[in-house]
Order: sequence, then structure tokens, then C-alpha cells
Amino acid sequence: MTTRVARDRVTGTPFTRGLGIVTIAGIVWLVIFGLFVTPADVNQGETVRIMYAHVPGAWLAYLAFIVTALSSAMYLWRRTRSLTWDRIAGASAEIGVLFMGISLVTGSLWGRLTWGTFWTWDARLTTTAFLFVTYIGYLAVRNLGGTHHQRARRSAVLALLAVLEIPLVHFSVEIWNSLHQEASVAGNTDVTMDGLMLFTLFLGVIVFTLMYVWMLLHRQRALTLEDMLDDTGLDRALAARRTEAGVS
Amino acid sequence: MLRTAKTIAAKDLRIELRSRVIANQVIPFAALVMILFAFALDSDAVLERVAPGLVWLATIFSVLFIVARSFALETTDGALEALRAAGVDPMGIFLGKTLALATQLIALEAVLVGASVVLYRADVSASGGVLLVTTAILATVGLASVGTLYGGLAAGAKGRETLLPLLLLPVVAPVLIGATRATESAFGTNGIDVSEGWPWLGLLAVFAVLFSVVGAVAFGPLVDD
Amino acid sequence: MLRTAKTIAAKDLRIELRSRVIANQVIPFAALVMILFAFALDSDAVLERVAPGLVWLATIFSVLFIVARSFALETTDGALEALRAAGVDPMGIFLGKTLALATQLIALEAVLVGASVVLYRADVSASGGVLLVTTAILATVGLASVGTLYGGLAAGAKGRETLLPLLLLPVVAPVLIGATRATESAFGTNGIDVSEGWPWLGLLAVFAVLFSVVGAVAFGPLVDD
Amino acid sequence: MTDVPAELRSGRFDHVVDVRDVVVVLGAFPALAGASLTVDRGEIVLLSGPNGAGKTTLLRACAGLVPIERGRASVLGLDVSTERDAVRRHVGLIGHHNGLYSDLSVAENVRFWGSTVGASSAEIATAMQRMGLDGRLSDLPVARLSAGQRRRTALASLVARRASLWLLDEPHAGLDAEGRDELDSVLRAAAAAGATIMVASHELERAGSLATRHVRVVAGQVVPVSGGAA
Amino acid sequence: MTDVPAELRSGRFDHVVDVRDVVVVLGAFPALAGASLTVDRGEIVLLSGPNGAGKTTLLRACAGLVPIERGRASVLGLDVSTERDAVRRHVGLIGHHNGLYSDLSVAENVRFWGSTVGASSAEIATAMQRMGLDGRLSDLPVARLSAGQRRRTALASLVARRASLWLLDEPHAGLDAEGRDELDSVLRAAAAAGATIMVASHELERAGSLATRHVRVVAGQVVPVSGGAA
Ligand code: HEM
Ligand SMILES: Nc1ncnc2c1ncn2[C@@H]1O[C@H](COP(=O)(O)OP(=O)(O)OP(=O)(O)O)[C@@H](O)[C@H]1O
Ligand SMILES: Nc1ncnc2c1ncn2[C@@H]1O[C@H](COP(=O)(O)OP(=O)(O)OP(=O)(O)O)[C@@H](O)[C@H]1O
Ligand SMILES: [Mg+2]
Ligand SMILES: [Mg+2]
Repeated sequence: MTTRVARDRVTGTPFTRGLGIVTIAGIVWLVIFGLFVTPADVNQGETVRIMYAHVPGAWLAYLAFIVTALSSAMYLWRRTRSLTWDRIAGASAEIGVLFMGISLVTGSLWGRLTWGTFWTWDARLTTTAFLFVTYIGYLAVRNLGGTHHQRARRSAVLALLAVLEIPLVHFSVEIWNSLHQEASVAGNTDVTMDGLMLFTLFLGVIVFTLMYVWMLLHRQRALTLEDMLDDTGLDRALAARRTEAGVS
Repeated sequence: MLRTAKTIAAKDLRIELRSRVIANQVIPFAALVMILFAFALDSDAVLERVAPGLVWLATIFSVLFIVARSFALETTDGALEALRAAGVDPMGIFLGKTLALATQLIALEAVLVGASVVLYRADVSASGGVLLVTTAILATVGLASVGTLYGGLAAGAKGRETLLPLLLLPVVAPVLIGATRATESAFGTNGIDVSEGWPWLGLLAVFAVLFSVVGAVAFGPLVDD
Repeated sequence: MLRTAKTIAAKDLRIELRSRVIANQVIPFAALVMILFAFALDSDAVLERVAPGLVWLATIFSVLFIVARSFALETTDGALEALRAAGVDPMGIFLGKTLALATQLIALEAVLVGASVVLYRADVSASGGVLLVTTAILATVGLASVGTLYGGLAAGAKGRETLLPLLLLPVVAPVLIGATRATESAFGTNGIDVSEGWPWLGLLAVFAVLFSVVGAVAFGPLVDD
Repeated sequence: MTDVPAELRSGRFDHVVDVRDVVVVLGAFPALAGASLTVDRGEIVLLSGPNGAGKTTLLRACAGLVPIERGRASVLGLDVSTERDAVRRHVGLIGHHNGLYSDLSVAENVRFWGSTVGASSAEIATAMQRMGLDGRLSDLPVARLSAGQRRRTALASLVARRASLWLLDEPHAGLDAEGRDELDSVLRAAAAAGATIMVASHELERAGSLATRHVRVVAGQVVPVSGGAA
Repeated sequence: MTDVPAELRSGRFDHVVDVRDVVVVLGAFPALAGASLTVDRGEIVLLSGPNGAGKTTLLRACAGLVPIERGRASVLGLDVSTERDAVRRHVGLIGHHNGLYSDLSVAENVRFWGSTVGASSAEIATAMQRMGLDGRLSDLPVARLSAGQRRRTALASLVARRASLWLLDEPHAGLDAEGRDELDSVLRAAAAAGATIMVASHELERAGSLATRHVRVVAGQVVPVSGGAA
């Protein structure tokens, strides 16, 4: 019993430990490729290296928010109303906010170097900021309190609505002719990027994805433990309250 | 459900008629937002160009306050909870409150748009007028739905005074953009043609449909913790 | 009286620390206001020029919501009336609430001004920095005093959700202008020199003194209908 | 005044209220810690007990207003968690708040609450008259009422409904002596007509003489006091 | 517990409360229509009467919370209109609302209200203990309390003050049987120590046994019931 509990109290498993090692190795690889192996860009010079964090950051934020939406949908759709889906949604949103933050910071550093300013009121930048704040609001709603299912229901609805902003961010460069880079990789324009650069970009995406999965597993388990703590607390509280009734 | 919606909307509008909050407080407030912003800008040429944006910005900020008031009515004495306890259809509550909100917003927009037509001597053609009215209606439906949905969500929470604007502002951004662009072309600001305005209505229509449907469905689960 | 002020301010700040409303809700909201206004404008040249204005505009809108929350705490369960009935010095209440409000505002402004210094690459010289800090302090005192005064006035009224912004917005216009101009010169926007900023501080100082004195004196009679 | 719902007549269930080992958790605290209670048609059950014992929570649980963590509760044979909407259509609850709109008049409030549940205007008029709200008061905005007058308005709104199960949380609070008598006679009449009534109250003398049975709520559980097992 | 103020000791006045032909108009309605009442030191006066009669208004008038249109009212020899601040320093009022901050804990609330009037922490601790708020409850945020627990918190905040005149508007509402007894013994002790107490209540049995005198408020006027003229 004690060993089981003790094992339950950590969020790591052999799998996540392995994943963690692979992720760290991937980060090292990415840094070496991003900073040293890839050539400088014709137009952007050395600054292009920021891309290897900036673009995967943005895409993984999208992915995280989409996962949030999907698992929220699962929560609402499945009759069981499993809180696991809700915790995945919450964990994924937290990580998404983190990645979006990485993308915002690297983007504005990059902007400082290429456009000469940290920030302009460009459509892509503005909509990205909206998306970022929307998920801050989502996390605020998750913290409103109430029962776990109340939290799950409220935030699931918000997550399904918030995810609709992603196309707005993605297509913003086309809707408003923007200063920001058009969709050059995922779009239908011809990819004109140097092969090694493209490889490194995809490497970045893969490494960020590993990092995402790794963090998601840990965070989701941490949330499960938090909820479990509430529940074991409940048994103790119930017992305490019952004896109280017996006494009086 | 429609009967419930009617009862709720009638109640909200009666309270509004009695307290005249829109006429006496919100419309002056919205006008002030426009004026204040003009101060911050301090340039006539710029102002004339951004007038349509100001109209919708002022509307959106007014929405924040009107929604706050609309739900303050329901929560100060526990009426929202009493509605739930009485088994009143949440969809009816949503529709009723949205309807009342939309009516109030239309009144507000009529004044703001009207004023800016006059102030900026916008030459609104017949087709521009149609565009303008359609814009206002679609934007209003969208704003009223999303306002009611999020107002209900924030109603029971503590810190709702600040939570509501945080939740509402980012989602209404598309309305701001779409309505502004459509209004610009209706006004002919920057030489934009009326025909360029119509595509923006698509955005507004999608928003309005999305939030009225989601709102009608989700209001119950959200409010009924 | 000062002891009363301290008790009240401590209470308000403790509630804020516990609920983290400023950090989690108001600061993101203020950031959004800046972005929204900027988006409505949609012109880079204009925007860079009005960046300082946007900081203060966002601050002022945040004030509306922070004040609403500050007095919602006092009125939901009749605490404000209980304070009056207990003979607590109204001047102490005013000072305490102003102090708490000012502390929260300073935190907000530090973030907003800091962010815009970075974002606009404002080259703030030492003297510019002094100007900036003085501006923030004076503006904060003014905003907090007038916010508390009018917040107290609106607290008991019905329709206070919409009355408060209507009352507050026009009076804070001088703060908006003064603080914007002073910040512009601290930032060197439009090539304005730092020295040009100081005269605007006069305006802010007058405003701050006026409203803290008037507030301290008039708060009692206003709240104590 | 009280409509007997089809389910009740069909006799598909044993008790109007059937609460079994219900646990309700409010912010990690077990406000109900395994409460069990059955109430039959026509009963007027008084719930008493110390502050914070869980009376309000028990009443709210019967109206499906708080999530039930463990155990099950049914009202008129309907499960309060899964068939909440149906339950609520048969239940009339008055809580610590009155749920009134202060800008509307007394008559408008009662009419609003009546019309949300389809009460006829005759029923509404009767309800107001029974709670002593005819005459001068009926056109006053609620904002101008005294505490007891508000409570009367809320009670009239409740009476205007045809609830099968009345859940009353300290209904006498704020009422004057006459109002208490009026309320009691309304409740007795409703019970006689087939309604079932649960009253949480600290005024044991008053509510005790009204009630047909008295149970105590202590530390989140129901314990019998008199007249058979809870 | 109760400090006798200097004015009281100097005997500059005849009655602790002296209300003469007071008219209070609320929104064009004469909530008090020429009310007269005198209360002496150590008395516990019960105010009863129908809903809307003016009990709340009378208590609020004594604390200078409503404007007096005609007549005059004085407390401890101080005119409630012109010397309002001095009056309020000696008066402790509990109304229909509790005046609590729901984000603060019970202990923080009582401490806050105690410290605004300079109560010592010993007094605050005693007050909480007397109202049964020590133990688990004291660190709970008020948002998590039941109705009666809130009322207890508000009463503890009141008890922590050293008021000379206690104005209590339905203080028993929401309290359980034990809480009522605790409150009554606190009030009796305060009165014995020289405080003067006015209680508006509809629970005539309960408050009647506590009170040393009983007057009725009817249609904005005070009419005697028992024990001498009002
Ligand atoms: C604060 C400033 C910035 C923000 C918030 C930002 C945001 C984003 C976002 C959200 C994406 C994902 C787009 C999508 O695929 O939907 C993205 C992609 C990208 N960004 Fe940025 N960005 C910023 C600055 C920059 C700068 C300065 C550059 C380069 C000059 C840049 C270059 C790129 C590139 C090349 C992509 C990949 C485009 C694609 O293939 O789809 N970004 N950015
Ligand atoms: N703002 C107002 N405008 C008009 N009339 C008012 C207003 N406030 C109160 N009244 C009226 O004043 C009268 C006295 O109210 P008060 O609250 O003093 O009664 P009360 O004796 O305390 O009644 P209760 O037993 O119900 O608490 C009531 O008839 C009420 O309708
Ligand atoms: N949000 C919450 N978080 C934690 N505990 C809560 C919450 N709400 C209520 N409680 C606790 O639940 C318990 C039951 O409350 P309830 O309101 O049902 O009591 P009650 O019997 O109605 O008391 P009273 O006689 O005072 O009205 C109380 O002890 C209270 O502290
Ligand atoms: Mg209760
Ligand atoms: Mg009263």
C-alpha cells in the first residue's frame, strides 16, 4: 500500500524519463544545428536562427490549444464525464500559453533585429496577442473554484470557443496584408527555404513536440494528484464530520 | 422557451425603461470614449479617418458595462439562482437577456453611428445605408450573444467586475474589426467603396450565428454549476 | 485617522493579494485595451506616435474596473454602511482606499510603462526616467483619489455599473492629457524634449492635490447621504 | 392550489423525497456527510439543527442546486442529478435570498415569477392577497420595501407557483406575527391539498407547531427527533 | 466590556435615548411619522410591530443614518443630526446586512471591525469565543460560511466594540438555539455593565423574555405595550 502510494505520488514513469532524455538530447541537437550548422539567411543574416524557436513555439502553441479543445470536447461528449479529459485540457492550455509566450518573446526579439522594433500593430502580432490573452482568461476561469466538474464544464465551453481564434491568427497575414512573414512553410507558396534550414526547422518542431508531450504527461499527472489530494482529503473530512455528529 | 425568453426580455427592458440607464448613462459614456480618444490622438486628419473604428470601440466598451449591469440585476438578490431553482429554461433566459441587450445596443449604435455620420459629414449612399444597417444588426446580435454568455459565466464568480472584461475583450475583437471595416466602406472613409464592405459582413454573420448558437446551448451548463 | 487609513488599506490589499485580481485579470485586460485601440487605428505611423497615450488610456480604463471592484467589496454585504454606522472617520476610509488603489495602480503602470519602454525602444535618459517616475506617481495619486471619491459616490446608487464610468471618464481627461504629454517627452516621441514634459507635471500635481484634498473633505458628506 | 403531477398520481415511487447517504462537498468541505431522509406526501417536515449543520445544503440538494458527490437523492421519483429540470418544475424553493428585482414593483415581481412557471393571473392575485400585499404595497418598487415586506413578496412569488414540493429555508425570518400566521395557514392548506413541505428553521416553537414531523440536521447528517425514524 | 463614556458619567442628560416626535421621510414616504421614545441606561427595550412599521428606520435614526425631517433625537445627550460622529462612536448597530468581507476570514473580519474602533486583541478574542467562532471556523473565509455563521461573525464584530448603546435589528435571525442563548447572555451582561440596548424583533417569545420593556412600533409611531409609558 505504502509503496503504491509512494509510486503514485511522483509524476515520472520510465517512459517519461526516457522521453525526457530524448527531449534534452533533441534540444542539444537543435541548438547545435540552429546556431552553428545551418547557414545564415540571404536576407536576414544570422538573425534567422531565431526562427528555429519562434516558429515551433507558435505551432506547438496551436497544437496545445487544439488538444485542449479536443479533450474538452471529449469531456463534454463522453457520457462518463471523465475528469481526465479536463485535466489534459488544462495541462495542455498551460503549456500552450508557455509556448505562445516563447513565440511572442522570440518574435519580438526578432522584430527588433529585422524591423527595428519590438512590436508593431501588425495583424499577426495583434491576433497572436489576443490568442495569448484569451488563454490567460481561460486559465483564470479554471481557477474560479467550485467542484471539479463545474471547473471542467465552464472551461470546456471556453476552450471550444477559444480555439476558433487560431484560424484568425493563422490567416491574419492574408486577410490583412501584414508585415509579418506569410505562411511560407505550411502555406501553398513554394518553399524556397534552404534544405538544411528547412530540416532544422522541422527538427525544432519535433523537439518542441517531444517537449510538449513530456510536459503534458507530467503536468496532467500533477493535476491528477492535486485532484486526488482533494478526494483523499474528502474521506478524512467525511470521517471527521461523522464522528462530530456522533458526539453531539 | 420563447415565452420564457419574452418574459425575461420584457422584464429587462421594463427595468431599463424605468431606470433609463442607456439613455442617461451609457450613451453619454460612449460619446465620452470617442471624445477622450480624440484627445489622445489630437489630430483632425487622423480622426476623420478612424471615426468608424471609434464608433465600434465605444460600442464595445459600452457592452462591457451594460453586460455588467444586466447581470448585476440578476445576482444582487439571487434572482439568477432563483430562476435556475424554478426550472426556468436556460435557453429561454439566454435568449431573453440577449434580446434585451440587443435592443439596448441598437439604440446606442443608432445614436453613435448617426452622430458620426453628421459629425464627419460622411456621404452615405442608399447602398451604404443598407450596408450600415446590416452591419449594425449583425454586430449587435454577435455582441449581445457573447455578452450574455460570458456575463452569465462571470456572474457567480468573485472578481467578476474584472473577469468579465478580460474574457469579453479578446473575443469581440473580430466584431470590432469586421464592423469597423464595413462601416468605413459605408462611409467611404479613405475612398473605400461600399462594395468592399460586404465581405466583412460574412465575418460578422459567422460570429453572430456562432455565438448565438453556442450561447443558447452552453448557457445552461455554464450558469448551472 | 491615519490608523484608520492604515487598517482600511491593509484590508483592501490583503483581499487583493488573496484574489490576485490585478495580476491575473487587470494587467492582461489593460494590455488588451492597448492592443484593441491600436487595432482600431490600424496605422503604424499614427500608432508609434500615440503609444504613450495608449498606456494611459489603458490605465484609465483599468481604473474604471478596479474602482468598481474596490467598492463592490464594500457594498455587497453593506460594509460601507457599517463603517459609517461605526463612526469610522470618512477621511480615514478615503485615505485608506485611495492608498490601496494607488498601490495597485502603480503595479499596473510599472508593467504597462515598462512594456512600452521596451516595445517602442524609447531611449529613456536619466532625466527622462525621473520624469517618468514623477509622472506615474502624480497621475496615480490623482487617479486613485478621484476614483475613490466617485466610486464612493456611485457605490450606493442603482445603475452604479454604468454611472461610475460616466462620472469618472470626463474628470480624468486632464490626467490622460498631462500624463500622455509628459510620457511622450520622457520617451522622446515626435522629437519632444524631456524638458518640455515638466510643465505637464504641474497639471498632474494640481489634479492630484485638488482631488486628494477635495476627496478627503467631501468623501464623508458624499457617502453619508 | 397545488397541482398533483402525473408522476405522483401514478404512484411510481415510494416517497416524495428520498435522500440516501448523500454527500455534498462545498469547497472541499462535506456540507452533507451521508444524509438520509424520506418525506411522504402531505408531510410538513421541520429541519432544525446548529448553524452550519447543512440544512440549507440539504434543501438545495433536493432542488438539484448543489452537486451530489455520493449517494442518491430523488424527488417525486425523479433523480435530482440526472433529471434535474423535471425535478425543478415541481419544486418551489425559497432560500436566504429573495430573488427579487428591486426596480420592479411588488406586483411586477410576483407576476414575473408567476409567469415563468405559467401561473394564471388569478393565482397571482390570490397569492399576493394571501401574503398581505394587496393595496398600497403592490405598486411600490421592491427597493422601497422593508425587510419583511420583501420576504412577503418572495413568499407570494412562491405561493403563486403550484409546486408539489416546497423547500423553505427559514421562511419566517423577517415576517411579523401576522405574516407568520398567514404563512402557516398557506402552508397547512398546501399540505392538505397534497403538497409536501420541508421547512428549515431555528424557531422551534413556531415551526414545531406547524410541522407534522421534526428532524434534526447535525454535522451533515439527519437525526430523528420525534415521530418515527427519519 | 462596556465603557461608560464621559458624557454619561457627567449626567448631562436625562435619557440615553431621547426621541421626540421624529419624522423620517424615505422617498416621500413617512417611515417615521412622529415617533417618540425614551430609553434609560441599562434597559433592554424590545421593539416589535408589523412589517413596514418603521422599526428599522427608528434604529437607524438613532445612529444618525437617516435624515430627521422633524422633531429631534438625541443619544447620550448628543443630537443625532448635528453631533452625528460623536453619537456613532458610542453606538453599535447591527442591521439586516452583516457588513462582512467575504474574501477575509472570520478572524480577520472581526479583527478588522474591532480595530476600526480600537478594540484590543483580547477583547476581539473574547468576542469571537463568546459567539462560538473559535476553532475551525475562525480561519475560514466568510464566503464559505452558512447564514447563521455569518450572523455570528457580525455579532462578534459588534460585541468586540465597547458600545454604550446597542441597536440590534433582528439580531436572532439565522442563529441556532445555542447561538440565541449565547447572544442573550452577552446582551444581559452588557446591560448589567451599563449599556443600553434596543432590539427590533418579531420573535416575541424569545426577545420578550430578554427585554426589560416592550414597545410596539405601528405605522411610524411608538405605542407602549407593557411596563410603563414609552
Ligand atoms: C512579436 C512579434 C511576432 C509574433 C507575435 C509572431 C507570431 C507568429 C506566429 C503566431 C506564427 C505562426 C503562424 C502560423 O503558422 O499560423 C509565426 C510564424 C512565423 N513567423 Fe512570426 N511573429 C513575430 C515576429 C516575427 C518576425 C520579426 C519574423 C521575421 C522577420 C517572423 C517570422 C516568422 C516566420 C518565418 C514564421 C513561419 C511562417 C509560416 O511558414 O507559416 N515572425 N509568427
Ligand atoms: N426608499 C424608500 N422609499 C419609500 N418608502 C420606503 C423606503 N424605504 C423604506 N420605506 C418604507 O418605510 C417603511 C418603514 O420601513 P422599515 O424598514 O423601517 O420597517 P420595519 O418596521 O423595519 O419593517 P420589517 O419588520 O419588515 O423589517 C416601510 O413601509 C417601507 O415601505
Ligand atoms: N463554499 C463553501 N466552502 C466550504 N464550506 C462551505 C461552503 N459553503 C458552505 N460551507 C459549509 O457548509 C456547511 C453547511 O452549510 P449550510 O448553509 O448548509 O448550513 P445551515 O445548516 O443552513 O446553517 P445555518 O443554520 O447557519 O443557515 C457549513 O459548515 C459551511 O461552513
Ligand atoms: Mg442555512
Ligand atoms: Mg426591518
